[in-house]
Amino acid sequence: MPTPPNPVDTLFVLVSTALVLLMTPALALFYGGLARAKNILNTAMMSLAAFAVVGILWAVLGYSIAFAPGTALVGGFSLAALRNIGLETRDGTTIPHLLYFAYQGTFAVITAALISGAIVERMRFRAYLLFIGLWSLIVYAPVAHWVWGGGWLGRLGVLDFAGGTVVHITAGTAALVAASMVGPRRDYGRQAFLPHNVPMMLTGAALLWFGWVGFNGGSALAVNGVAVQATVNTILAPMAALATWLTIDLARSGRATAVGAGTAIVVGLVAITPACGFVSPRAALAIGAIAAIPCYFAILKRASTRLDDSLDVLGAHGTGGITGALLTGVFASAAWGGTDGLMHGNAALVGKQLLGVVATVAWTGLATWGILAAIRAVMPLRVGARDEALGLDVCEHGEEGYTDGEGAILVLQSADATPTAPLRRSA
Amino acid sequence: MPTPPNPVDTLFVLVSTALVLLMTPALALFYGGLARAKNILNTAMMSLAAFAVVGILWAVLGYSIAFAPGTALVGGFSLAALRNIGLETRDGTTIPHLLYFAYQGTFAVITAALISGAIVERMRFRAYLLFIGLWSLIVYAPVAHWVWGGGWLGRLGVLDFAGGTVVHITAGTAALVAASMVGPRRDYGRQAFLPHNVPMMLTGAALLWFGWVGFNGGSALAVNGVAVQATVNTILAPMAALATWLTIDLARSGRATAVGAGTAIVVGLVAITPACGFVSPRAALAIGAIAAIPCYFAILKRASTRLDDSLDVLGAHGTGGITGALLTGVFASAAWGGTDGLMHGNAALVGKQLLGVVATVAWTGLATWGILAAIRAVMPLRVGARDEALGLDVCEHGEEGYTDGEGAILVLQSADATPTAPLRRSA
Amino acid sequence: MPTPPNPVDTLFVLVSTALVLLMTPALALFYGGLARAKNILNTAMMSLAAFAVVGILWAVLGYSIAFAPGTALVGGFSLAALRNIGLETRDGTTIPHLLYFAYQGTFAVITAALISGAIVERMRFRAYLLFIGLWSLIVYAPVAHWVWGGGWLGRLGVLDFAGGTVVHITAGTAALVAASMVGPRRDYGRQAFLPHNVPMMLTGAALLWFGWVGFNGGSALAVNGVAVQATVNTILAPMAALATWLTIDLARSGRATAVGAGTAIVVGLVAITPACGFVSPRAALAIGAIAAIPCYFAILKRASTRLDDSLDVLGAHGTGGITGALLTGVFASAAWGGTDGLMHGNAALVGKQLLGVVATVAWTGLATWGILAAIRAVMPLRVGARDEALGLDVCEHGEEGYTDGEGAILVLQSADATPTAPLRRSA
Amino acid sequence: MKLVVAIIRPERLNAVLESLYRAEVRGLTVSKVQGHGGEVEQVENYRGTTVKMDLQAKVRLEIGVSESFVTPTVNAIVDAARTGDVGDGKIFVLPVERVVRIRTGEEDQLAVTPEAPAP
Amino acid sequence: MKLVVAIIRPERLNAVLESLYRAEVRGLTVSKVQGHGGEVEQVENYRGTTVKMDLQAKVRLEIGVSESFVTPTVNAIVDAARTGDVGDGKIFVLPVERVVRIRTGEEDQLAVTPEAPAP
Amino acid sequence: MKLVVAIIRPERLNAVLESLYRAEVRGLTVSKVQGHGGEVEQVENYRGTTVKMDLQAKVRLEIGVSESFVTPTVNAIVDAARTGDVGDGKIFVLPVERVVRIRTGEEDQLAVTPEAPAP
Ligand SMILES: Nc1ncnc2c1ncn2[C@@H]1O[C@H](COP(=O)(O)OP(=O)(O)O)[C@@H](O)[C@H]1O
Ligand SMILES: Nc1ncnc2c1ncn2[C@@H]1O[C@H](COP(=O)(O)OP(=O)(O)O)[C@@H](O)[C@H]1O
Ligand SMILES: Nc1ncnc2c1ncn2[C@@H]1O[C@H](COP(=O)(O)OP(=O)(O)O)[C@@H](O)[C@H]1O
Repeated sequence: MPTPPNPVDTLFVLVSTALVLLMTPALALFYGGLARAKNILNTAMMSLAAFAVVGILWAVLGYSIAFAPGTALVGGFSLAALRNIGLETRDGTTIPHLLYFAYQGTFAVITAALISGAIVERMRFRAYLLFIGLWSLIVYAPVAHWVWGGGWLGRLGVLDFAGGTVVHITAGTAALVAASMVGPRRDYGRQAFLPHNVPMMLTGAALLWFGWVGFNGGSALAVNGVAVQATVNTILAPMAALATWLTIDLARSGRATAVGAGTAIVVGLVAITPACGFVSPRAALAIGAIAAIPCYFAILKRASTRLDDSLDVLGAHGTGGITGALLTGVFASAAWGGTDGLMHGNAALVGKQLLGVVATVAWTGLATWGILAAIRAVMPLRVGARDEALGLDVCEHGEEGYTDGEGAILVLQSADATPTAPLRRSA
Repeated sequence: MPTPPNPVDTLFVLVSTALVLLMTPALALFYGGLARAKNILNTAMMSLAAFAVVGILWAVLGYSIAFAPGTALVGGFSLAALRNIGLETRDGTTIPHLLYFAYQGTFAVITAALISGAIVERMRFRAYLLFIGLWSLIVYAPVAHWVWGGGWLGRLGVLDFAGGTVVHITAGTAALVAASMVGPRRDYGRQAFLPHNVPMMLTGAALLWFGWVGFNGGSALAVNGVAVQATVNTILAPMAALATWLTIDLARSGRATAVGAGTAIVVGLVAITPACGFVSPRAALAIGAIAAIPCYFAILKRASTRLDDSLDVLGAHGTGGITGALLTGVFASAAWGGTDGLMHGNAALVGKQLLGVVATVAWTGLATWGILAAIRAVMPLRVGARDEALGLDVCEHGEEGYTDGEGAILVLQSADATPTAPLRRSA
Repeated sequence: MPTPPNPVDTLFVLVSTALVLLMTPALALFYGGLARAKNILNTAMMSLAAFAVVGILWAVLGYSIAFAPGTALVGGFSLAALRNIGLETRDGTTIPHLLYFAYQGTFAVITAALISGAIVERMRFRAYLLFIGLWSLIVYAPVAHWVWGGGWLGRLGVLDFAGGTVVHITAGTAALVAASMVGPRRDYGRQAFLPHNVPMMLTGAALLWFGWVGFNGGSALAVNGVAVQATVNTILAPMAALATWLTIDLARSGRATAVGAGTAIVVGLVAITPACGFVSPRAALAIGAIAAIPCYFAILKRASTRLDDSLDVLGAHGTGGITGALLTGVFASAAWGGTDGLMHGNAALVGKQLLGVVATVAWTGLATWGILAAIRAVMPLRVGARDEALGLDVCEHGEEGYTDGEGAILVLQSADATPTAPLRRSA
Repeated sequence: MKLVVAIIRPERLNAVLESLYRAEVRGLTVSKVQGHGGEVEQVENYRGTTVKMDLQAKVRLEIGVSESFVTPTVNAIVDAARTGDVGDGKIFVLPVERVVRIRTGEEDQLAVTPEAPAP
Repeated sequence: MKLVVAIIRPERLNAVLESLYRAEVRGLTVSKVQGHGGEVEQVENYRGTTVKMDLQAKVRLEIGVSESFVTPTVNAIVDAARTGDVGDGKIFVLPVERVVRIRTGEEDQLAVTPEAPAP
Repeated sequence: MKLVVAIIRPERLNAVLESLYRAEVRGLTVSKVQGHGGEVEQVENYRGTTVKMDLQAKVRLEIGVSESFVTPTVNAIVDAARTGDVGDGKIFVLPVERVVRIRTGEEDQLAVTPEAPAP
């Protein structure tokens, strides 16, 4: 540990860690607002529980798989269980190793939480907990290793500044597989499932944007030009995506939807994630504006299929992530910290990016299928029909999101917590 | 580019940019909570759409008008379309030019969004989009040039640390004009329009306060004594304004209102904005405490007039901004980074401040009137009476903020998105 | 003032101040979501009003009592009314004195607000304002002096990194006393009082966590290893507490509650607060995981007693704070910035920690009782039975949290604000 | 003794309450309902999901009146609630066998006799 | 066969449900309503806007009972809902021509015969 | 002239509306209610507080029909609302003395005569 950590860079990543930490609850609001009221708590808990499951597993094993020295495919065990992670500078950075570990941990948590949007309102909570735990070790950590941990994609020169591939393409692909295997909600395609609270969803989108400054900017790991560029690009791209989305909305139906606006902000953020440290601000505007188009129509189309990817994780994160990865190959520029891409004469980069996409989709798809098939072998993946009709908040969490307590009879709590005689009614 | 950017200052402004970015969605919550449930999405979208319209125009032209070298009245075109804006240090600062551009952009966005409070619940969304786009180029950018961009007010020595004049007086004045030209809501003065969700409004106020640390503190553009003083003043003034407001409430009716508390926080923030880098912490307490009084009574009075400035933009931002600008002239002190003001023997500063106020009100009033008159010539400014009764969420955005989906019949989506045959009912 | 402030440390504490500032509104959401809809504004205002009352008193006197040189029990008056607090470096730190004052002020505000959870839904608002004002001067400021201001507990070597004792044990103890003296809600124990909005409570918990990074990390007052360690521990402990809580929930009833999840996050944060700068990340996981257990059962048990500590301030902050203080004595390690504790062979530290707990509980209990007894001598502590049934929002604040305005008749406002003739009905 | 049940537009509640007040009808109970009739449906879009809203927000009034008050009550409602567009709503008059005022236990006529308006 | 419709204070719902339970009345339906009667109005302020709240939160019970149960039901409600202050509410007893239990298709008496309480 | 009042499960509303549509019943009014019957109670936990939920979410339909429509309406509801589990709900048929269409002032038969469905 010859060089002590740089205080400015350390502070930057420290603040960024707090910002990314906030993104998982922000996602709970984003997804929760889109769910129905009877499933709001289940939806929110699917995000929040990732802190407990994925967060702890990250410390125990995930971080080591992703970032310990190992093979081109997977890291070793030298960093498992917080071993060898202290306050000394991490190699290749100017910040303490412990901080790098925590910063990366917040990424692992939110990536797993992202998938939940595909299977809300019917998946059993226990099966879900098991699923994201395994998934974070078997899919997330290895792919993070491939790209950022010294693995084969990184070595090959595939560009992914802040996780377009590692985070969004994996989550989007897993969403596709999970939605297929868990199956559509009862009455999907016959009944409309409408967002119970659009302002909640917009609040989530706003907090996601705010946190994403730490996600993308912080990925520079130092306060330098790249950090500034990544941050500004993270502000510009969603503005452009929003402008495109509202324009399509107004052109198609004359009405600018708010759910569309919240979606557009996220899509712009997803698309700029792999590119933000490699492209110019003008390119960021272009990427945001362009990426909104495939996402808009992917989401539109999906609703008429049998794929009940309920909150459109595939449409927003999968499509946005892939578009962003490919556009990184188009717009990346050596002058802005990247490798020159198609626009600067190097079409090969697009090929590399495509390879990254294909490899990630393939492994994620296969492994996600395997994990869910294994879980299905030991427990049902979804709740019963009656519970689904009643709502998962009551049946899986024993609570209601919103209640005025009318008709609630207080039950005297005996020592062992078995509900006994009702004491009296409550209104 | 001889001097590279200072990393600490860069990090400070980077974080401040994220904080100010959050203020526009915070405003969406603040305003949204005060609106009626049937207009919540419209109200929120009026804030959020500023990201798309004003944000993009800022990059295209607004920044150049405000900050490129030009005349005393308006900047030139040398910085249009992101030209000449890179990662090198911006003259007169220690931070990258690109970051300065983005930081200022977040100010432009929220200023336009502030105006929407005057015309919610009846203005056509398209007319609004056009309005704020033009307004940001014709009013905001020039006034920003006058004060901060090398224009005549700044040269004259008018003090406006973080935008009391540029942001709040312009928004308040535009609100007055827009409310008059768009006209009152149907049944205004006969029917009560009550806030549909006061906790939402309070959440917005809290996030505004949080973001305002970046707005005021960040305006120092460097981590120094002024930044600290501006930040602490931004914490003290709202406390004092809150104390005054609650005292008046309790004295008048014995009941401390929550809407009043949320308003008081914003009023304290507005009033300290022009002063925070020029006055002592004690003066900040005084400014917060004093400014609450005219705002309290301006808002109280307004409701009994025919001016349907629906969410009291004039009362809070106009009155607060003017009071703050004048009190800056009173309390500013050379010992705390300003020019000495009235309290330190220099009455002339109050005169200068007054000149700044008058000039800004005059230009903003005239130009806002012109813009709206021009738009009115080509399209109606407000929705029809039936749409207004139904609520703008359904008619302008095709959505409801809160719904349980009862009675919603799913419509099969054909390729061209024209709703076709209903598939089945939904409950 | 020989050494100027360090810019990096200054920026760190500046950002931390903003983060802790946000915690009080976050608490308003956390508590507000747990209250009933008819008391949401009262509950939120009890948190927000602390800004006005405690915030101002902190500037006037509290800071001086806590941090001015004085005796082992209480500080002097040399820093009262913002005297001698400028932009020069504060002794023993590398940041401006004014910033230190403001940072500490945000702690004073939230500590008082924490108590309100014990007496919501029935305490008179005026009595509450008086109570927290006096309490912040008589309890909070002296105890802060004992631990951080040069007082006897600090000199003795009692460890409290970020306020487990000063903030959470004082608040928890005061909650116990206040709940007893104000008395239970009418029908408590016969009727169920259910949370009206669990997503609001979860949002509050998330924002508390986010802000707590500034609370705990910022308490290092400098960007160094301790700050990083404190921050990472503040992320790890709640994850572990959450994992424990969900496990107990699932084991007991098969259902993982969301209210439990929100509570677990706060409990993990409370427990790590005194320890975070003195223990290893592994110990942080252990502290979070262990502390969840006594808190879980304390909260479970409390509901079957006559103590209507309505939102379980004692169970979460008292129990969590005491457990954290004692576990600090167990896990603290010289290698991680603390004194060696029990696990490193020094059982004496547990004794010291216990002494700190006992002294704090004793003084807080006694003084809180005295303050409330004195207030009760001059005014009733709680609202009348009819007002309690109607809800405190209407009777104490003259507002409803959520309303659609049906049946609201607009009253013409005369100049002196006495409601006069109704103008017309409103729907 | 009759129970007058009226379904009206929410935006007319204001006017109807006033009109009933002028007709000296005092006690009444209001609830939020959703109605389906001949109204034009509104279309909404949420991402890819397009729905027709089949139920419109309405308000339901329930007013217990003595025989002599039935016609004035119905007229007061019709006058104030009518806009002339489809969707104005319906009024049903139901027979009532017994009315009790809970506070006093008074029955029938006495229980619904108009009282003085609130101070 | 009768339908007993009662408007009561929300804070008495608790007691009324208990009282009905003791009177062996099992099935019932509850809804949130707003009432206007002789109650004192409450004044609220939102910034410059002052309003009188003309409608108070109430709860509406709807209970189908056979003839012999009408009086016990009414009494059970009156006993538990009365506070003696203005605003306690009203009970209306309406004639019913037919009752159907959806689950079984049973009609009339059978459909509302008290059942055993839920386990 | 009759008023058909039906209490059904919220998740059957969909099907019932369709079924009524097929039976050519056009106008109706829907409201959210909570019901208590023989249903199994659900237990919930909030921190230390354990409660049994005594009231279940239900939907109430109110449909004014002419005599000849009573039986088709009741049948349409029963068919679509039945699941066979306890809690399916009840239908009450009440006599109506007068019906008024607010828009036109038309009375009785005319006011509830089925109209053409919305375009
Ligand atoms: N037969 C009916 N039974 C119950 N409610 C009805 C009936 N017909 C109409 N309504 C209610 O009246 C509202 C307006 O009725 P509609 O037939 O659309 O208008 P109009 O009476 O102007 O022709 C409906 O939304 C519904 O709430
Ligand atoms: N004639 C009526 N028709 C329908 N509901 C009524 C009628 N009169 C009173 N109510 C309901 O009963 C509630 C209490 O009635 P009110 O007359 O104020 O009290 P009291 O019966 O104690 O005199 C009202 O808020 C309203 O909901
Ligand atoms: N006597 C009644 N009066 C009013 N509503 C009733 C009555 N009995 C049942 N209900 C309503 O019907 C619902 C289902 O009734 P329940 O008796 O549980 O089912 P079932 O009819 O299948 O035996 C209840 O939740 C309640 O809303």
